[in-house]
Amino acid sequence: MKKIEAIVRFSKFEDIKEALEKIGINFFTYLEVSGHGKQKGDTVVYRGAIYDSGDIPRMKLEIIVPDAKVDDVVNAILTEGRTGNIGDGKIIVTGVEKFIRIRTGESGNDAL
Amino acid sequence: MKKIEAIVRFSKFEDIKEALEKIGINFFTYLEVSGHGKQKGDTVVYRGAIYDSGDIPRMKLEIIVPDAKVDDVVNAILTEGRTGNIGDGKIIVTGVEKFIRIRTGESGNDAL
Amino acid sequence: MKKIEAIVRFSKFEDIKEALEKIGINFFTYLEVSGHGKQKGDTVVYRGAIYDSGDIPRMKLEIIVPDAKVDDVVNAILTEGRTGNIGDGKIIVTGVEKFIRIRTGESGNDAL
Amino acid sequence: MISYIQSIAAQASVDKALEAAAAAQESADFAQFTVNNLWILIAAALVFIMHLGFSTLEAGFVRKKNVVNILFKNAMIICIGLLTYCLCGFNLMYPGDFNGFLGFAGVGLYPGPDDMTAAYADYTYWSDFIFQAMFAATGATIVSGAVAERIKLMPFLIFSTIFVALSYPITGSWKWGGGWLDELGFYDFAGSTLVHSVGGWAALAGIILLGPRSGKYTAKGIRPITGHSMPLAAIGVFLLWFGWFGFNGGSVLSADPELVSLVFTTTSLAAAAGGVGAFFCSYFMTKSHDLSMVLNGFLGGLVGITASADSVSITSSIIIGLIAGVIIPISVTAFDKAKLDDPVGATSVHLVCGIWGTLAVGIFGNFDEGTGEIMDQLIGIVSIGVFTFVVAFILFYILKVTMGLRVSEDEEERGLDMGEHDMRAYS
Amino acid sequence: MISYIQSIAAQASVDKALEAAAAAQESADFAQFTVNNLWILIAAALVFIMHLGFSTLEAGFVRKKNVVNILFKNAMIICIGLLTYCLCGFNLMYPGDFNGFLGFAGVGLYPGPDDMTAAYADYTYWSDFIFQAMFAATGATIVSGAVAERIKLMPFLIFSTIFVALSYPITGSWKWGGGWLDELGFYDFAGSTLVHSVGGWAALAGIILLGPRSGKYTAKGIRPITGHSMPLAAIGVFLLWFGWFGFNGGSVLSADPELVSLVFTTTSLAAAAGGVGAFFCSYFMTKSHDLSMVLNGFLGGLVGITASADSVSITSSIIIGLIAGVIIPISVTAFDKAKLDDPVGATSVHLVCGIWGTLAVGIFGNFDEGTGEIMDQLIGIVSIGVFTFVVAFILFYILKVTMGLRVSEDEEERGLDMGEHDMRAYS
Amino acid sequence: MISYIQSIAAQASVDKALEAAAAAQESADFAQFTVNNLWILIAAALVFIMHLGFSTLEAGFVRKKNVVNILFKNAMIICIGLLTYCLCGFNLMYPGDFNGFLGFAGVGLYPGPDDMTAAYADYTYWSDFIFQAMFAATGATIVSGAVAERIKLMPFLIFSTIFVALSYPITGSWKWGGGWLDELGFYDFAGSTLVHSVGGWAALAGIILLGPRSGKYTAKGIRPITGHSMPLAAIGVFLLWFGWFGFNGGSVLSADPELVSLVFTTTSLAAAAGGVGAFFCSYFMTKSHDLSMVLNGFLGGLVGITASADSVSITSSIIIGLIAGVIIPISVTAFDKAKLDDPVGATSVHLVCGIWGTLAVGIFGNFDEGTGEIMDQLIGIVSIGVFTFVVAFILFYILKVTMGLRVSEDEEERGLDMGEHDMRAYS
Ligand SMILES: Nc1ncnc2c1ncn2[C@@H]1O[C@H](COP(=O)(O)OP(=O)(O)O)[C@@H](O)[C@H]1O
Ligand SMILES: Nc1ncnc2c1ncn2[C@@H]1O[C@H](COP(=O)(O)OP(=O)(O)O)[C@@H](O)[C@H]1O
Ligand SMILES: Nc1ncnc2c1ncn2[C@@H]1O[C@H](COP(=O)(O)OP(=O)(O)O)[C@@H](O)[C@H]1O
Repeated sequence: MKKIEAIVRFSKFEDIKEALEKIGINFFTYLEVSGHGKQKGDTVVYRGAIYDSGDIPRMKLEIIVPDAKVDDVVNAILTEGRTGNIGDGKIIVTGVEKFIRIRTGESGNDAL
Repeated sequence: MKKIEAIVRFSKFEDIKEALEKIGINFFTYLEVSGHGKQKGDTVVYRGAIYDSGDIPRMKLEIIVPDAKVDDVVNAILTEGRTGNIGDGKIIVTGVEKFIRIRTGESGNDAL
Repeated sequence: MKKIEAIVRFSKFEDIKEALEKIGINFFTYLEVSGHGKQKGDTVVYRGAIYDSGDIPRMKLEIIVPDAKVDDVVNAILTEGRTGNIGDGKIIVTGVEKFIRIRTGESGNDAL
Repeated sequence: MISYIQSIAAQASVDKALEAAAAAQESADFAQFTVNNLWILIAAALVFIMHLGFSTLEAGFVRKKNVVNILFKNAMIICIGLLTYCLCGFNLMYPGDFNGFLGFAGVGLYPGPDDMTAAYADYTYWSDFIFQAMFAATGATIVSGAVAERIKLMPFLIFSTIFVALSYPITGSWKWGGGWLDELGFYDFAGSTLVHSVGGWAALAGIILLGPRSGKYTAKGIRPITGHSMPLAAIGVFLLWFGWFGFNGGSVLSADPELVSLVFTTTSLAAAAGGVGAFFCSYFMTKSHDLSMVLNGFLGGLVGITASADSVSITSSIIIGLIAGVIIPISVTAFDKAKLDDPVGATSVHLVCGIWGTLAVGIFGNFDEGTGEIMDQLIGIVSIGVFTFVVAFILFYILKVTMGLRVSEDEEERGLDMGEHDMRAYS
Repeated sequence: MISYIQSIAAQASVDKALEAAAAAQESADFAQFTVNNLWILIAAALVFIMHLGFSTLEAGFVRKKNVVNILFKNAMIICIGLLTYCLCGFNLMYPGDFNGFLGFAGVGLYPGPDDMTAAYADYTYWSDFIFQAMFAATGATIVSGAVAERIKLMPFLIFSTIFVALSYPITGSWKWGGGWLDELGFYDFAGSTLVHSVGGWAALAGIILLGPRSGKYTAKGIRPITGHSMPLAAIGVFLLWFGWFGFNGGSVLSADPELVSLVFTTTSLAAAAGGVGAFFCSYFMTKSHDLSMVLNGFLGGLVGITASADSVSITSSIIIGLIAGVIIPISVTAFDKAKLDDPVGATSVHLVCGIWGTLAVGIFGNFDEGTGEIMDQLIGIVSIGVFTFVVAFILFYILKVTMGLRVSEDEEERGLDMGEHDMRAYS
Repeated sequence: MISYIQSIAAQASVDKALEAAAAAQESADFAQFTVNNLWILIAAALVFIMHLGFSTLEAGFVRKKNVVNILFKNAMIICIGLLTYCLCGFNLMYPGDFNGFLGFAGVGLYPGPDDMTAAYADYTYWSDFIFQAMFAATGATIVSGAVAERIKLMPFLIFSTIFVALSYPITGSWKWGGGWLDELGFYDFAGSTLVHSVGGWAALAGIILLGPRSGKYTAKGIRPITGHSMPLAAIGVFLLWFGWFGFNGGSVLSADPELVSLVFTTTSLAAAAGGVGAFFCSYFMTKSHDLSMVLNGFLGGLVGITASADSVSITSSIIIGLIAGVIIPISVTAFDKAKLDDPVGATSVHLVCGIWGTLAVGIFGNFDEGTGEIMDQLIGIVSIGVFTFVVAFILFYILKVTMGLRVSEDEEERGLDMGEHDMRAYS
């Protein structure tokens, strides 16, 4: 059981969602985050002052999948999330020790 | 030391908070996330167009606990977070390598 | 490859950002979260009713770094994020199994 | 002979002078009519903006997930209010000569040939209609806040339509239409009872039949459900105050300098005093500076002065407002203790302060005997209250057993925005 | 002798009486002038508030990342509108005697000695200017919503300047300036065509040349891009309705009791009917209670009645509004099918309902022969439409090939707030 | 004999004609009085809405965590303003005959028998009071923005009470009360100095004694602390402009067609020019299109024209506004360099542009010798400035050493909403 976190462009979110559905990933959690990146160091102006804050809103997906599905999911995100320009984002895979469905108490793959 | 992430219903958040306090979990972090789920595929309507976006706001809790407390916390969430209807959410347990209190620099269980 | 999560004060965020830049950490992700803490149990008042909700908005940073950089990052946050008063926050370090740049598909340290 | 001719010439000049004076008089009267009429129209526009006030106030006091729903209800209510008032409300409320209890001057609007002149009133028939129509819709708007976050959309719209089309104009006719309460000597200047309590009673009926929002009154006590946006709520309250200049000021029914300026002054001072009253009372109760209470305190003061804004002294207006302000936190807490869940405090503001304001006429009003006496005020409050509550209760009850009043628990949790509108307020 | 003296005395008194009557007449006339003038000024203030209405409506209907940009554009447009109208617009639109197609009374504002009295009109020269100037800016504001979320700031501002300074006043002069359309018998009371369609045509030209927002029309179909704040949008629509009392009511150009009160009534009823029409039509189309449609339905009704608010019956006004409301969801969907991407629905509201309203004059208007006949209305619609569309298209086209009209894809994704303003709307 | 009788009859008719003419004159005068009075009342309502403008502007420019606090302060200020002005402010500011420096007509409001007629003025006593009372509260509101995000609630409310009750009316009496500055020839039409600079000076005193918000001026330089909502700020500015029609237009103190329409025109053009000036100047300084600057530029233009709106030409009004707009970005930056931290720019807008506007009277004003000369303007600016600054400084200082002015660092970080109100603005 793995947790896949993907930080992606807003504009690619819908496409990724559809791609995931195609490979049978119907459930996941997502949230808005901010991406800090130096090269993107835009200036921000506010009431006459210029300052540096090149921070871009991004979408973060968190998807728990059985080990066997990790590559599919990663590939789906890589394919649909890519524009080729700097700022396409990252995928992070970490291990999950337990995964439980609150409704039933089932755990592991049964909880998916 | 484990990290417990729980994605729960908004309406159950207060109850879970109290249940956690009862078992001595006084600190945790939480945030609003969106849950994507296909079966919940509500339609959304905007300016005459119907589209599919069955995404529900949910609360995510992140709790760092010593290994010994994991079961208590999981049970508390299972008990208080359950309605029995689809959509009660999930619990995810992952390993933590280091946990440090910024104020003192203490780490591990001392940082709790 | 490690994932460092730091829950810090809003007021320290800028300083930490700069400190991270100094040690070569130019990219990370951050988001607003709420910190629940019992001792901070402020009362909240709304339309004549008093209730308990000592929850404070905090900033959470998520930074993926090579193993060798972990200590530098932790130290930078410890130094810049500290006020010495209760509520300075926590640092959590967990293991990352895979880290991939969506743009190129590179993974591991190359993706940084 | 010369003098004869002269005197004929003089007579002709005199006639000219008389004619010129008459013409000048007519011009002056028309100027007066124009300014009176203009004020009623401007007042109508100000009452209109109260609907935006209600919309944002109520939107601010509900949770994020029910914002589209509350805006939708308010948008439809203004449509319902104007159109039904055009269809039948106006002629039910102002039936002309009638038995004092129920009269109806017919479907639609048919102004007579003189109804656009001063022969009709200090304003034209259309001004009369549009000003009154804007009033009518406010009654239903009051209900919408109180039943927010759990009522089904369609039954609410049906209720509002019938309520505004029939119930509000009938009780209105008792006083403003020249009916039995008017003859009795009951006084309600701009509608503490006729508009605000009426809305409040209907709200109360709705609250009782609907029950509280899930999660509000739990085994572990009362859990406040905080509104999602204080700035929206504050915008709403300031706009309501702004609109109240038209609501009360326009109720003078002319631009009479003395009366309109007195009404502006009493209205403002009562609102300010209401804010102060709520500030101190709520601080005393919770040891906190509760913005939601101060905002409701303004509204309490405004509702309180509405019945007597043209007939009390400055000092009285401050006392009336102050007491209304003090009432607000006490009333809100009392309703909560009684497990009557009102997300925006509409019952406290409009019902309780509406009753207070109507009584205040009997205490502070500068009237000759026979008008605004406290017993008559009580009779007015009770008769209109009983009628409205019963009608609203029956209406809501019929809707409850037929269509169902309340959304499903699941929909309540997800929010009415997704449930009823498939739409989110923010994205 | 006595009678002779008497008659002289009488004559003197008569003269005094005549003088007194004349003085009274003058006072009465001045009072009438004052109230008429005051209404035009208040109406100007109400039209001003429409700019806040447009700003919040458009801000609510765009995404979070483009909010500063849309507010900035609206803020600059009001500057541009007022200043260019002062510089040349007013004198282009009201050139006095002219050939009916194009006239210009000179740069700047130079009121004559009598232009502050009733000799000028029912209002002063300054009142005339400021009321008309507030109108002028609305034309450009309509465009700003339609081209939102992708147009570059500077070309937009340049376009708006030229459009408001030249194109709007020229077509305006054809009718309101007493030009050829006026002589033809074309009727457009407060500007369904002269203001709203004109803005709509320019918007259409912009939309065509800009192309849709990226991600709107994909291989997989139309993807709605939801506005970020329904409360902002609702605030905008209610403020627009509020301002419309000045827009239509002020277009009576006096405080005439009958006409202004009729206009208030028809305007309100048409707006309400528009809401109802959009409610049912959109429910029929999507089986949902679509707030964004009801809000646009109000505006549709308002735009629809604008051409005829002073000259139709109550029933007609309801029908006009209802049809406008029904048009809205159909039109919005049709534009989307044609891949013309209009984030706020400005083309449906202002262009389509503007055309409908202008035609409605021919169907419902109470006119003598020779005014507002349907053929003349069509000629007006087409001539002004063609002129405006061509001018706007050429202008936008020149800007496109010189400066470029559209922000880069990267900027579009990051949002124009960061791209053009280095600023975020919320933090 | 016949002619004798005839001439008696004629005399009777003449008397009738004279009477009729006198009656017509009276009617005309009353119509004129009614319209004048109505305008003052409507203007009062417009000035009231400025409080909503200030509230949302300031709320938009602070951080999320201090929004309830700023709304609360603004809500209380309007209460304080109205009630203290009723208690003593009005009679301090308009003491009747007095020594020119300080006079007091007594506690409370006691209109005489004729004070509701034209014998009092072009408006009634109540109109006078309510219009002036709405003005009074604006002074304190200006302070609230400048000291936002760090001042303790109670000391601020105490300060505001004393400031509005005593300091503002005293300096006001010097000019508008007919005091020594008035006799000198100092001219300040609607209060560039008497209202805006006065608020600005008090704000400056507060800023100095409070110190900057923590984190603003760091060892690493100035860190902008961005406001949390640009739409709220924009709503505020547009509402302020809207309200300014009443602020300046009502200051004509009658509905005089020429003057009111001139004031509307100069006010609008100055605001627009202020926006343009700030646009170019801030673009020049930061190479960016800074919405916050353009919004403040509007306000700068409005404050700038306030002293002279009735007495300058159109061209002058544009120049005055333009310069005010250019001043804004320069002044904001200068204050920041001086480490005077003003979250909303109140000192730049109200103090600096208030001074500029008052001077502009001396440069552009169309006056006879002896009125509005630049030296007199300077005397007015300095005397009122010194008095107000000293009073405000002492007041704030006493509060600082007794109750403490500033919230704890911990509270500042958590936000005043939780600290002072136990409430969040959004949830
Ligand atoms: N080391 C990191 N830790 C956490 N998040 C990161 C890290 N590097 C990048 N990100 C996130 O990924 C986003 C896109 O990465 P970026 O480096 O800008 O583009 P690219 O991957 O195309 O080079 C960033 O905005 C940030 O949110
Ligand atoms: N595989 C997953 N990865 C991440 N989040 C998930 C996953 N499955 C479910 N969730 C989250 O849990 C929420 C509830 O899950 P759902 O499957 O709808 O209910 P239930 O667990 O009762 O079947 C979802 O809205 C989503 O946020
Ligand atoms: N066990 C925990 N799990 C998750 N988050 C925690 C935990 N303990 C503290 N936090 C987060 O860290 C923040 C600061 O911690 P707190 O205990 O208040 O201060 P300190 O570390 O100075 O004692 C909390 O508001 C919360 O967001």
